[in-house]
Formats: sequence, structure tokens, C-alpha cells
Amino acid sequence: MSASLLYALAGVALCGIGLFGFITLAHLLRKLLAFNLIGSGVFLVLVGLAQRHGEPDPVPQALVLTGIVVAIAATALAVVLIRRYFHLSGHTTLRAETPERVPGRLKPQTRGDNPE
Amino acid sequence: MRRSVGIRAVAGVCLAFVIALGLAVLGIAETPAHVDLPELLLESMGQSGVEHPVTAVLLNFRSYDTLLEIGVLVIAGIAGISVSRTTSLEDPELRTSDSLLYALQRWFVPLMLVLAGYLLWAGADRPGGAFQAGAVLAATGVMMRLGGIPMDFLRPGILLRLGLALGFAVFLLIALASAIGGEAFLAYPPAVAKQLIILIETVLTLSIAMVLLALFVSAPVNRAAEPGEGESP
Amino acid sequence: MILGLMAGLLFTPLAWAVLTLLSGFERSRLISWLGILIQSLVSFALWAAVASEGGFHYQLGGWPAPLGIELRVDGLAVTFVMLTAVVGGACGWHAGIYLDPKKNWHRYFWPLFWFLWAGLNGVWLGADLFNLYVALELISLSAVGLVALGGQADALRAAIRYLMAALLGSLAYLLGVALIYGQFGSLSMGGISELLPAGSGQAGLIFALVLMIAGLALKTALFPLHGWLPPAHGIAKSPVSALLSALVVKASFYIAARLWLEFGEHLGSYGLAQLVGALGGVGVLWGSWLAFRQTRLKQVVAYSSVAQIGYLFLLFPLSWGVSEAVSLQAQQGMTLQVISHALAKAAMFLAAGNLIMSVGSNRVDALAGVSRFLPFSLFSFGLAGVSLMGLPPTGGFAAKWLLLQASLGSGQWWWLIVLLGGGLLSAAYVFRVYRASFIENSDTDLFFHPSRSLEVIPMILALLSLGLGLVAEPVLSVMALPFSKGGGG
Amino acid sequence: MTEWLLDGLLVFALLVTAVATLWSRDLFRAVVIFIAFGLLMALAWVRLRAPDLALAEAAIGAGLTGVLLLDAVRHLKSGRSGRSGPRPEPEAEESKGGVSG
Repeated sequence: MSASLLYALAGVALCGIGLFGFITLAHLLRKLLAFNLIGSGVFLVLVGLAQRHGEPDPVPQALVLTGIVVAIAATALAVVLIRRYFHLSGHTTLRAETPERVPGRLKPQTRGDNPE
Repeated sequence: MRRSVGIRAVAGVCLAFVIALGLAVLGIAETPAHVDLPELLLESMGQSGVEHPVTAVLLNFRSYDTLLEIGVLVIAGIAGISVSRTTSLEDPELRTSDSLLYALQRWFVPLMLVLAGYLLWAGADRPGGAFQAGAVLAATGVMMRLGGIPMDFLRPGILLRLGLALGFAVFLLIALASAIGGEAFLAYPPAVAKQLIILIETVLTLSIAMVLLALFVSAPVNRAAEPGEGESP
Repeated sequence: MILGLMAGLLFTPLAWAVLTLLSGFERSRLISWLGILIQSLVSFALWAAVASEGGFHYQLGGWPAPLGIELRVDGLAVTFVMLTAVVGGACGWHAGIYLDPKKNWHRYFWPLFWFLWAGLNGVWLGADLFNLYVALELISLSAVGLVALGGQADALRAAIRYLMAALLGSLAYLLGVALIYGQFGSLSMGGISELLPAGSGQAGLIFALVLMIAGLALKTALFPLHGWLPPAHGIAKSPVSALLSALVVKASFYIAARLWLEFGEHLGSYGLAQLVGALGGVGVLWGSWLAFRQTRLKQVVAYSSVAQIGYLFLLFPLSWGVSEAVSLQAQQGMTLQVISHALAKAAMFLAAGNLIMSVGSNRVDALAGVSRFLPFSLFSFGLAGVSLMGLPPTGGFAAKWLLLQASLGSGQWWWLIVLLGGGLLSAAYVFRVYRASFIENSDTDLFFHPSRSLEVIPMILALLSLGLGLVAEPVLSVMALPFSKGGGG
Repeated sequence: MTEWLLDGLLVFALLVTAVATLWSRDLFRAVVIFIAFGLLMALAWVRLRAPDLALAEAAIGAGLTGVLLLDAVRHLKSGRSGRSGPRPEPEAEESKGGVSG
């Protein structure tokens, strides 16, 4: 077993830890942290497994670089959405459902302003 | 009680997942890979225009990935500024009166800029490149903002949108130009490959920094900002 | 010529994303309508070229497959490119009229729309496992951005939930890609499927395939992973809902189907195929039942998507371990189902948006008495519903007929229960909406007539879905063109 | 031998920080630990002979993500929910899902 493979296995463990956290944690920022941990785990598997014979392989490294940028883009977008959501509703989890709107007719709306 | 049963079930599933994944990794590791891609890569390095293999993969061999990836970044930026209804970027709580931070900045900001420049320049033949440089640049901006330095270009107006799109647009135009030049989309003429890659990296650095900064800045929402207000470009 | 078309196809949506990002809403709308025309023409020309000359591979950057990224331009891919042009174009056209230009953030609809289109084309043509991941993320993030466009708390909750599901699904897919790269040292789908016999039976690879399909199933909202779909599709603006239901969920399904058709023979198993099919079948029945129970109009349509997506997954059992002919029938049925559902569902969402706008409420029972105003949109809604039910001569009927034949041909009669039960249940929820709208003696006299062009677009889509059954032959003949063994580009 | 020890320690530290990030009681501390995790990841990339990734991870993974999340935690904790809507959940709510402290 090579050192690279050890890191790949660490990535496997990270995926498991992250997945468990992602499912069980309710707080959205914690979910986001868990997502980032899973991501790191996947990246370690990708590079560690490909380089198991010790030689560096630039292709998975480039892929992971792309992956890191995609991950930060997703994380940053999620943070914006979560903050905005908190600002409007005061919630930090997805659990609390808002009550169904009171039945009844609203006034006909102007175009594009559908009450959805 | 039901909750803890549920958590135990999830824990069991995750454990099974880890074991299966671990066995898969070990099983795959037993045999060598069928295709020796690094070998292929080395053979083509000469025509890539750069000396650093990771940069060659990112900006030449698999440049389409990178183009779309910058697209993903721009999307995140657009989506970020579309939900933020901030008219004013002055977050009063961010205006720190911390003189230490302020003093630190006077040294820190130029240092970071130099670092970003170095990383960008190094990318062609050494580790480094647009992404790292862009991130450092963005971090500098974050520092400046935390230090209370107003950055008016980040107001959601045309300037911000230009900044978001610039790197992507240049990359795209080069891609199109190489397609019109007879070759396929993104196939740079080998003679100018290096110059084109450096050009792309430079504009990408700026755009990456811009997107990351925009996302950081559009995240805060202050009391004055209510939906329906929109921004005034 | 054909190379120019490819460049145009790749360039236009991305360039239009930039152009519309730089302009305000009204100018973006004009630019986008022009772009829709251009992109539709390019898509049609490419479709026609492939239909006459056969498929080919397109090397991006001029680098051949294992090192560079190759696009696979075959019959199935161009069929979907064409579908995207029709449905995406219609939704874009509709959105330009439907969205209120006075709301400043609506201008961001356009760049997100164009990025979404680019991502979709990237998926249809993609033949590189990692490139498909990036294209998927392009789609997911722009779709999430579109859902969040309203900026209200409910929309944000739906968007966050959607984002979380989409991200988890992508990571599962990427993990599978990591394992496959570890084994083969290549990311090209065609190259890997040639190498597969050597590595078949490998437990690690089977696990990789399961991971990828599971991740993609989450993104496609296969039962029981469908929880995120109804809130997101129900709360988005109607043109956005139409795009999401008609095209976006198909993208992840399409990758799963391609993986299955390429790798399934060596890495799949009877049990896995039956499991996926069974989940799809339960999804059909459960989704239809929930659609029947919804009180809000767009939720009915959203749950109906959960059901219709279920049919697609019948491809898995019907193409594994069966004769070539049966497998081809299943593939054709799947393709027709994708097309007819895309057309019908887009029509339905756009029509539902018009109806909601007209009566000022999103509840089904608020439609009482609406039929008195003879709204055009109600008619479109019904026509689309006929296709979802699978009555002849619609595209839905042709699709289900092919799936039915494939079920019988392979002796898997149990899928008949799904096909028949799903049809009956979808009839139930469509008629429920209709019944509500025909209730007489309601005191309603408020009815806002949407502009004619808003009503025409869903009608055209519904008619296309209706007529698809009649032109199924030529459509399918293009789809069945060489799968990945076309000549060099 | 020392190399193995180093790798083993690094992997161990990665896993410990990962667990600590998700289940530390305080969200602010969780993010700080996450930044530490990012820095350890950068070290791991160095050991995997991927200097590009080490740089990117340090700058993006640890640096920017960290700042972004720290800022978000600050915002969520200050409870500035510009409306008279429901108050933010207390801290107990947020860690309810965890199995350990």
C-alpha cells in the first residue's frame, strides 16, 4: 500500500463522515460544512487513487482544481441564499414549514406577478 | 426516541457506504490503470504552449471544462447579486474602527497584490495560476472591505457586471476565434498558444476575484434592504 | 460547414449569457429573442445535417479523446438539442412577455436562462465523464438561481433545498467518476466502454456505477429521492417551472441512461435493473396519487412530473439482458417519453401560469367557473393532459405503447400495471382540474385575460405534443442513428 | 518510516478535525476548525505532490470559504432578521441533529 492510497482511504472516511453529517444535521451552515467535507473526500479519492503508484498525475490534479472552484462557487451561492432566507424568515433550518396560505381569492394580479 | 433510531439507521447506512467504498478503492488499486494518461500527456506537452502540466490540462487539453467552470462561477455571482437587494454596500457593522487592522492593511494589501501577481506569472511553468491568484486577489478585497474601505465598483451596476463577465467573455471569444480560424472550438494555433493562455489567465484572475468578491459583498443584507426595492444601477 | 455549426451551437448560448448580463431587462429580451432564433436555426441545421450524414465526434481544442474532451454528436444527442431549442425557445419567448420588466431583478433571468441552455447542450453532447459533471453543475446552479429569482422566503427555502439535493447528487456522481478514472485512467465514455470487458465483474466498478446512477437519480427526482422537486418546481415563476420540469430533470436522467446503455451490459445486473425500474414504477403511481391530492394548481403539475419521470426509469429493466429489438423499443419509448413529456409539461406549466395570473390564485378550487370565460389556456392545459394520460394519437401514447411492447417482448408483464395505472391516475388529476373549472353558479366575475401571445405559446407546445405521435417515425429514425460509432469529425 | 508516521498523523488529524467541525457545539468554533481542516488538506496535497492544489486549497478552501462562513455565522448569530418575524432558533436547536457534543 502506498501513501497515496492512504489518502484515498482518508477521503473515503471523509465522505462517510460528511454524508452522515449532511443527512443528520439540520442547521444549513452545518450542512454546507458537511458538503465541503464530502467534496474534499471525493477529491482525495480522485487524486489518491489515480496516483497510487506514487507518480503524480496532472490530469486528476487539474480536475480537482476545477472541482474546488465549482465547490466554492456553490458554497458562496448557498451562503448568500441562506443569509437571505434567514433575513426573511428568521430560520436557519429547512424544517419549519410556513403555514399554508389562507384560502380565498386574491385580486387579479398584473402580469408576471403570480402569487406563487 | 424515534429520532435516535433514525440517526442510528443513518449511521448504519453511512458505515456500510464507507466499507463498500473502501473495498471498491482497494479493489481498483490492485490493478494498474488501463490507459496511461500521464504518458500521453507528456508526449503532447510540447504542443501545449506551457511547461507546467496542470496548467496545460486546465487551459489547453481540457480547456472546455475550464470555460464551463468559469461559467459556473459567473452563474453563482449572478444568482448571488440577483437575490441581494442591497442598494447600499455600506454595512455599518463592517466599518471597523480597529486601528490595528487598518495599519495592518497598509502593509498587507500591497503584499497580497504582489503575491497574486507572482502566482499568475508562475502559472505557465510552475505551480500557480489564475485560480490561486484570483483567490488571493479576492482575499485582498475581502480584507479591504472588512477594514471598511468602500469599494464602489462592487455596487450592482454595469461595472460589476462587466467585471463578472470580462474573463469569461475573453475566453469565449478566443474559443470562437480558434474555431473560425479553421480548427475546432478552443483549438488555439500552436504558435500563439502561450500568449493566448497567458491572456486568458490574466483576465480570468480578475474575473475570478471579482465573482468571489461580489458573492462576499452581496451576502450581507441590512435592515434597509427589503425585497421589491431592487437595485438602482 | 458542420464544424461551423458546432462552434455556433457551443458559442451562442454562452455569448448570449454575457450579452444579456450586460443589458437591462428590455434590451436583454430583444437580444434573447434574436438569440433564440439563431440558436434554433443552428440546432435545426445540425439536426438536419446529422440526420442526413450520420453522427460524428467533435474534438474540442483539437485534442483526441483520452487527453482532450470529445463531444459525441449522434442522432439521440441532436434530437435532444433540437428538443431544447423548441421547448427552451418557447419558454424564453413566454418569459419575455410574462416577467414584469419593472422588477429589476428579473433582468438576471436572461443570463441564467442562457447558461442553462449552454449546460443542457453540454450534457446532450457530452461524452467525457468529468465534463458532464461540470455541465451538470452549470445546469444545477443556474436552475437554483432561477428558482430563487423571486427572492421571497418560500422561494429561497425551495431553492436551498434544491441546491443541497443537487450538490449531493453531483458529488455522488463525481465519486463514481473518481473510481472509474482510477480503474481506467480515462474519462472518455466511448474509450471506457471498449475497455470494459477487461474489467467486468469488478465489484469496485459496479459500486461506481451504482453511485453515479444514485447521484443522478437524486438529481432527476426518482422516487424516493423526489422530495426537493415539488417545492422548487411549484414555487418558481411559471416559465422557469416549465424549463425545470421539461428539460433540467431530463439532463441528469439522460446521463444515467447513457451510462446504463454503455456500461450496463458489463456492470449492471438483473437485480439492479429491476430495482431502478421498480422505483420508477412506484414513482409513477405515488407521484400521480399525490398530484391528485394537491390543492395548489402548480403543485399538481409538479407532482405529475415526479410521476412522468418514473416512466423514464423503466428503460433500465427493459434494456438489460433482453434482445436487441426489445432494447431498441425501450430506448425509443424512453426518447419519445422525454420529448412528449417535455412538450406537454412545458405547455402545462405555462398554461397553469396563465390561469393563475387570470384568477389571481394558485389554488385548484379557485378555478371554479373559469370555463365560462373560455380561456384558451385551459384548453392548452387539457390538451397537454391528454398527452400525459397517454391517449392516442399523442406522443405520450406512442411512448407508452413502445414501452408496453418492450415489456411484453421481454416477458416483464409487471410493468403493464405501472403503464395502465399511471395512465388512469393521470387522467384523474387532469380531470380534477377540469371539473373545478367547470363548476357553475360560482359568483366569479373577475377574470384577467392574459395577452394573446402568452396563450399561444403553450397551445403550440401542447399541439406539438399531441401531434408527436403522428410523426414518431421520422423522429425515431434520427434518434436511432449510429450511437457512438460515427465517423471522425 | 517517519514518512509513514507523518502521513498517518496527518490523516488522523484530518479525520478528527472533520468530526469536530460538524459536531462542535458552537457554530463559530465549527467554522474555525473547518479552516484548520482546510489547512491540513493543503498539507495533504503537498504530500500527494500536488502543489497547485495545496495553493488553491489554502487560498480558496481554507481562506475564502472560511471568511465567507465566518461572516455568515456572525450574521446569523446577530439575529438581525429585519422583520418582526419569528426569532432565530436558539443554539440548542441547531445542534439537535448531532449525536455527540
